[in-house]
Amino acid sequence: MGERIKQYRIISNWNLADQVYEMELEGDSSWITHPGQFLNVTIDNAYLKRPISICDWNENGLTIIYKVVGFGTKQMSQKQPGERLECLVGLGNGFTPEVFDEKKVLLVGGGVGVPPLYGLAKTCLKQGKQPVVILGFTSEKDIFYIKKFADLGCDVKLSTNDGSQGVKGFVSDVMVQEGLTNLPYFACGPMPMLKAVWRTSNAPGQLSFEERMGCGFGACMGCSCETISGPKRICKEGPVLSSQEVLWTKD
Amino acid sequence: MGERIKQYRIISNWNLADQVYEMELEGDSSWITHPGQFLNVTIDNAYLKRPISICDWNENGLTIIYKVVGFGTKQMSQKQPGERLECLVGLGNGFTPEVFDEKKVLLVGGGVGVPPLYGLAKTCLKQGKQPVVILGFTSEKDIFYIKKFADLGCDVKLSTNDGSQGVKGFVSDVMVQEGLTNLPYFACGPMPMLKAVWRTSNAPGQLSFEERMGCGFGACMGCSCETISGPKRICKEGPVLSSQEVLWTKD
Amino acid sequence: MDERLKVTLSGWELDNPVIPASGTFGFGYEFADFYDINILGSIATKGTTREARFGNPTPRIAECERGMINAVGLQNPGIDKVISEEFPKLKQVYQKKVVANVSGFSKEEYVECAKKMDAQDIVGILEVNISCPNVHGGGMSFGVSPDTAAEITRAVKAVTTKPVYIKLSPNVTDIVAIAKACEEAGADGISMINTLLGARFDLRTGRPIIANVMGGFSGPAIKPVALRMVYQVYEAVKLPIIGIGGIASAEDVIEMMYAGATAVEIGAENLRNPYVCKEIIERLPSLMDELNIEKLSDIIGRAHQ
Amino acid sequence: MDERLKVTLSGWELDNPVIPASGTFGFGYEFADFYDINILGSIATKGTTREARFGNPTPRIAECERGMINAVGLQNPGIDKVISEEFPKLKQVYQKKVVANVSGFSKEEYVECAKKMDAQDIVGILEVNISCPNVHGGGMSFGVSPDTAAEITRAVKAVTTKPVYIKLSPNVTDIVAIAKACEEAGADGISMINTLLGARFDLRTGRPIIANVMGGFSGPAIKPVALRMVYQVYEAVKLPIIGIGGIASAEDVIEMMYAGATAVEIGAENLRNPYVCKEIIERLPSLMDELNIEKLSDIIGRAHQ
Ligand SMILES: Cc1cc2nc3c(=O)[nH]c(=O)nc-3n(C[C@H](O)[C@H](O)[C@H](O)COP(=O)(O)OP(=O)(O)OC[C@H]3O[C@@H](n4cnc5c(N)ncnc54)[C@H](O)[C@@H]3O)c2cc1C
Ligand SMILES: Cc1cc2nc3c(=O)[nH]c(=O)nc-3n(C[C@H](O)[C@H](O)[C@H](O)COP(=O)(O)OP(=O)(O)OC[C@H]3O[C@@H](n4cnc5c(N)ncnc54)[C@H](O)[C@@H]3O)c2cc1C
Ligand SMILES: Cc1cc2nc3c(=O)[nH]c(=O)nc-3n(C[C@H](O)[C@H](O)[C@H](O)COP(=O)(O)O)c2cc1C
Ligand SMILES: Cc1cc2nc3c(=O)[nH]c(=O)nc-3n(C[C@H](O)[C@H](O)[C@H](O)COP(=O)(O)O)c2cc1C
Ligand code: FES
Ligand code: FES
Repeated sequence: MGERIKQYRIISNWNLADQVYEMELEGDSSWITHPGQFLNVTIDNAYLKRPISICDWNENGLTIIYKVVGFGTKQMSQKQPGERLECLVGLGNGFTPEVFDEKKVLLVGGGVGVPPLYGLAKTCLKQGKQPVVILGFTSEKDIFYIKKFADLGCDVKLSTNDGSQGVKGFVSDVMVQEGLTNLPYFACGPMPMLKAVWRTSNAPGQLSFEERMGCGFGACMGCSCETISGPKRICKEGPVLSSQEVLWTKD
Repeated sequence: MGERIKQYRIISNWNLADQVYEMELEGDSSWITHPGQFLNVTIDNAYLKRPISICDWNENGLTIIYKVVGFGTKQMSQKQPGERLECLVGLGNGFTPEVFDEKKVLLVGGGVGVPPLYGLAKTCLKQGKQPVVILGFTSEKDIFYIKKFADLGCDVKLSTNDGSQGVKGFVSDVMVQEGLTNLPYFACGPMPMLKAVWRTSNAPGQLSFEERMGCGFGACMGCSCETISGPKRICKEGPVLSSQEVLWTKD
Repeated sequence: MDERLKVTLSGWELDNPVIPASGTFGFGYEFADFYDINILGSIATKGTTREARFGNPTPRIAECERGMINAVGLQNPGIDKVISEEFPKLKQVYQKKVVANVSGFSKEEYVECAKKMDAQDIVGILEVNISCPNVHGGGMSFGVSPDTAAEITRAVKAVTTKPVYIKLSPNVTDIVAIAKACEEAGADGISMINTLLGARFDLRTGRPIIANVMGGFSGPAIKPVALRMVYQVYEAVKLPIIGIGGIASAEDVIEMMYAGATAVEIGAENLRNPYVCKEIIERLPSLMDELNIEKLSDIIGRAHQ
Repeated sequence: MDERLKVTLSGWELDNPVIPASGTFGFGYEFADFYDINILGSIATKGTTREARFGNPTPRIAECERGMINAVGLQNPGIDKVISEEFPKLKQVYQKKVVANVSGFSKEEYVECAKKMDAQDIVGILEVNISCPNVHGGGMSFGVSPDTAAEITRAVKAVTTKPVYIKLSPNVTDIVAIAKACEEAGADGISMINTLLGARFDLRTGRPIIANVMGGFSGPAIKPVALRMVYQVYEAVKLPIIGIGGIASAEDVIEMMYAGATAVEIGAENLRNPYVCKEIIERLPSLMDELNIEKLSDIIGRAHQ
């Protein structure tokens, strides 16, 4: 077994929201240098591993949050505490809140883009920053982790697409309503959300991307995207890219 | 789960001789009508099942004996008591000692061809026959079940290729030495042994064949052999064929 | 029986699209030991030739990762016995029509087999295997060139009024050209794919596992190739396609129909799990609910929309 | 280093036959994070073209049973940057020669790439990919006809003194004819196989998973096809073969060498387990003991004996 393939012991694995699970893992976390990094989970009888972001970590282990969308995440949801989870670790660049001088920063997460923002919020607080957090979900049943962010001392705002809780609409609507369009931001969520946040904000920010991956560590070029400074691999030069690098247009 | 795919509980699984294991299974045995029938064992992460003969059975379950020769039998050898074994059952025709009027019959087994002869010996005894049993092994370390046959009350003779125990040579040498060439016989073992027995005997007999199998139940024609009465599927019209059907020549 | 599973092949309405593939279901009646085979959409019967054939020497089977190689070599009792013995046995346990698979080593052999099958009520579709890679029929098979494929199609069409489905070999550079040639020659449908040519070697001896060295490789491992070819052929021809290759679950049936298949055949998986066709038919309705599929016939070729 | 593992490709002695395959190991240095890459037999570098290429739109990856589809489409920084940036980075962590994989969309592009590679000391073998099925280069690839395969071979041979290995596509009717044409045109060796063309469709949407619909299918699932083709080509040509396709274990290396390979490349499996080449190299000696293999070079083509 290669040294970057690690065995974790599952401490807990429970249903947090509709189809969403939180799994606490005991094992090596010394490789984690930045929030927003990820690991790649081995799935029995599947050929490729499954990338999942680090939500939180301490010296004993780490926490991930995942949504059941197919074969691999289903298998993860069926694991019991005490069982092991094999992961390839040390993946991705992660968020770098330290590059911004501003004290007040905006964290925007949608659906299963929310988890990495939790570790990020903690890091921001450690750096003396004041995170404003906007969380967007499809509906009431999908919501998780609002209280966790509030307990950290973050200012938390909520939107749901159907208005079943919080503001009805999108996270970008909240940004406008609450006048948060000039804060340096960090965003993770589905592509349309990232684009909306990027369009809505007047400030620079960092965006965490997703792509179907072959390897997760930079070998296959499966996950590339084009940026202002040339092609980048989401798994290696990303998943976090600067808002100044994307090739989108503002309208 | 289809009804001919059965789950057995492993009662014991222990090393009987070099690379040879005996596994006791608890579960349905009502399908067994003749000694020499077989089942087809599901192997995790292997595409095809593995055919193994019934060695012995009673109303609570059955016993199999297998040699570790590759991926599937290795996996079987690593199973612990209490674990389950999935098998497709009801396979093969089996031996029919009742077709012979003679009281004295010869049972000849070589290596992992020995197991089905144990169930056959019991059946013969129930039918009031007197089985003479010749068991052939490569060497001392490969020997198993001699005492089991003796305990049934069979007359047991032994040969090893290297002479480390019993007669040095082949089972057919024993047949000649002991003057057993005129008894109706039942043979199971590697192809050269079956041929030698067939050539050596002047009596009719029944031979149990092996072939690489696709299905084990007659669907794929993977296991066919040519006989005097046309092609036969080893898994369906066999594995036991009458000595009068084979297309060999006596010299 | 669930109305939502019905599909139609050349005017013949099947209760569902699930058909065991030729060579993996014998003449059907062996499977009556396992379940009531009348639940099947149809049955593709064992490849039938003019004369009886024993096929290739054994070993004829090798295992692969998520698949297997077979080199059975068209073992069958010959068309006359198929008609006089096998079909009657099948009729005792099965009331529907079959997809009758025929093969040959010359145009004349195909024609003769087709003629005889034409007279059989039990035959719903004549499936013409121009691709079997197992048989040393003197060089390449009819299925590797558009010209010979078209020639066989025309010859068979001339002697039968049954719908003629040409079963294509995947071991070709340009399957679309072959499918098109069959369409132009009058084929009523395409069955695809037959097995890929493969080999395995024994770790201990170094020798080929299959006596004939090579054989037909099939099972879930080949599904991506089958899906690709069905997709390509659906784009290029207007004929209905029976999708074959690696299907092992209800999900696989749906995926193959997205690619362009109207019905499917299931091969190797029957050998590993004799209940697989039954399990798939039973699972389809609930899977359709999960995927918001109203009728199976709605999804044929959805990948092309 | 175990002397028993040594093999020789066109006069170049490799410490062992294990070479990561082009496109699955970048330019090598990424893997120095995982282990000392100097233990490898060699490294086949990422397919290089004359100009920089981004490749195909994403998604470019789909999972299959025991394999995957990629439609990366030859993303690379172009030959000049490969020489000025990638090779120097690699040299910092790797002291051996590489198998430099080049590709092109015209004869001229192949020739230019070959000329530039010819001047590089680090290049031990020039591997010419005439088969990449991912790229829409205006119709079929050079690799599907003996004539164009020979044409590229001759053109490349004319401008380099490095051993030239032609990398063949498996998506052809007659791979032997193509290998023979390359041999006659002066190739020094054959690398085979490249990926099979495959597709997958999304169960929920019915749409192709790969943006380009089709891509290159590889991994353990394709091994029986690769073994068969290596076996066939070994019978027909006298050139050394680098065997590629589905290799994932020391057992697979041995099996591929039995079929006729002198060395092997390992592709998709590096992506799923970045340590696989190291694990195989470490496992080979004890496996050879178990199988009574004295020297690996003894078993090349054993299946043909
Ligand atoms: C860097 C990164 C970090 C991620 N972090 C998280 C996380 O913290 N929590 C979480 O729930 N999910 C996360 N994802 C998405 C997660 O990887 C996929 O949901 C998962 O791989 C699906 O596996 P499956 O076997 O359940 O689904 P499959 O059966 O493989 O596919 C089902 C559906 O999932 C989607 N999918 C499949 N593979 C990927 C992939 N590699 N990337 C994105 N979508 C995919 C497709 O839409 C597909 O239709 C992350 C993805 C990336 C690239
Ligand atoms: C009707 C029948 C009854 C059998 N009964 C017994 C029994 O009671 N005890 C026992 O130990 N073995 C028995 N065998 C043989 C047993 O099926 C094989 O040893 C087993 O399938 C090997 O599986 P593996 O995964 O361990 O080996 P693999 O890794 O698949 O192959 C290793 C070697 O095993 C041999 N082998 C593989 N498959 C078969 C097969 N289907 N038939 C024969 N040899 C094969 C080959 O020589 C091969 O090289 C029987 C076979 C048949 C056909
Ligand atoms: C054991 C076996 C025998 C086969 N015999 C035939 C045959 O006689 N005629 C034919 O057209 N195809 C034959 N095939 C091919 C199958 O019908 C099918 O096209 C192929 O196996 C691909 O499907 P699969 O991946 O589901 O197995 C055979 C396949 C197997 C496995
Ligand atoms: C992600 C990926 C990228 C590839 N890129 C190239 C390439 O640039 N040039 C090339 O000749 N082959 C390329 N290949 C093909 C591999 O080198 C190899 O021939 C093929 O994948 C079969 O081997 P495998 O089954 O071990 O993967 C690529 C394969 C993969 C999986
Ligand atoms: S997933 Fe392989 S390079 Fe990013
Ligand atoms: S193994 Fe399939 S018919 Fe005997």
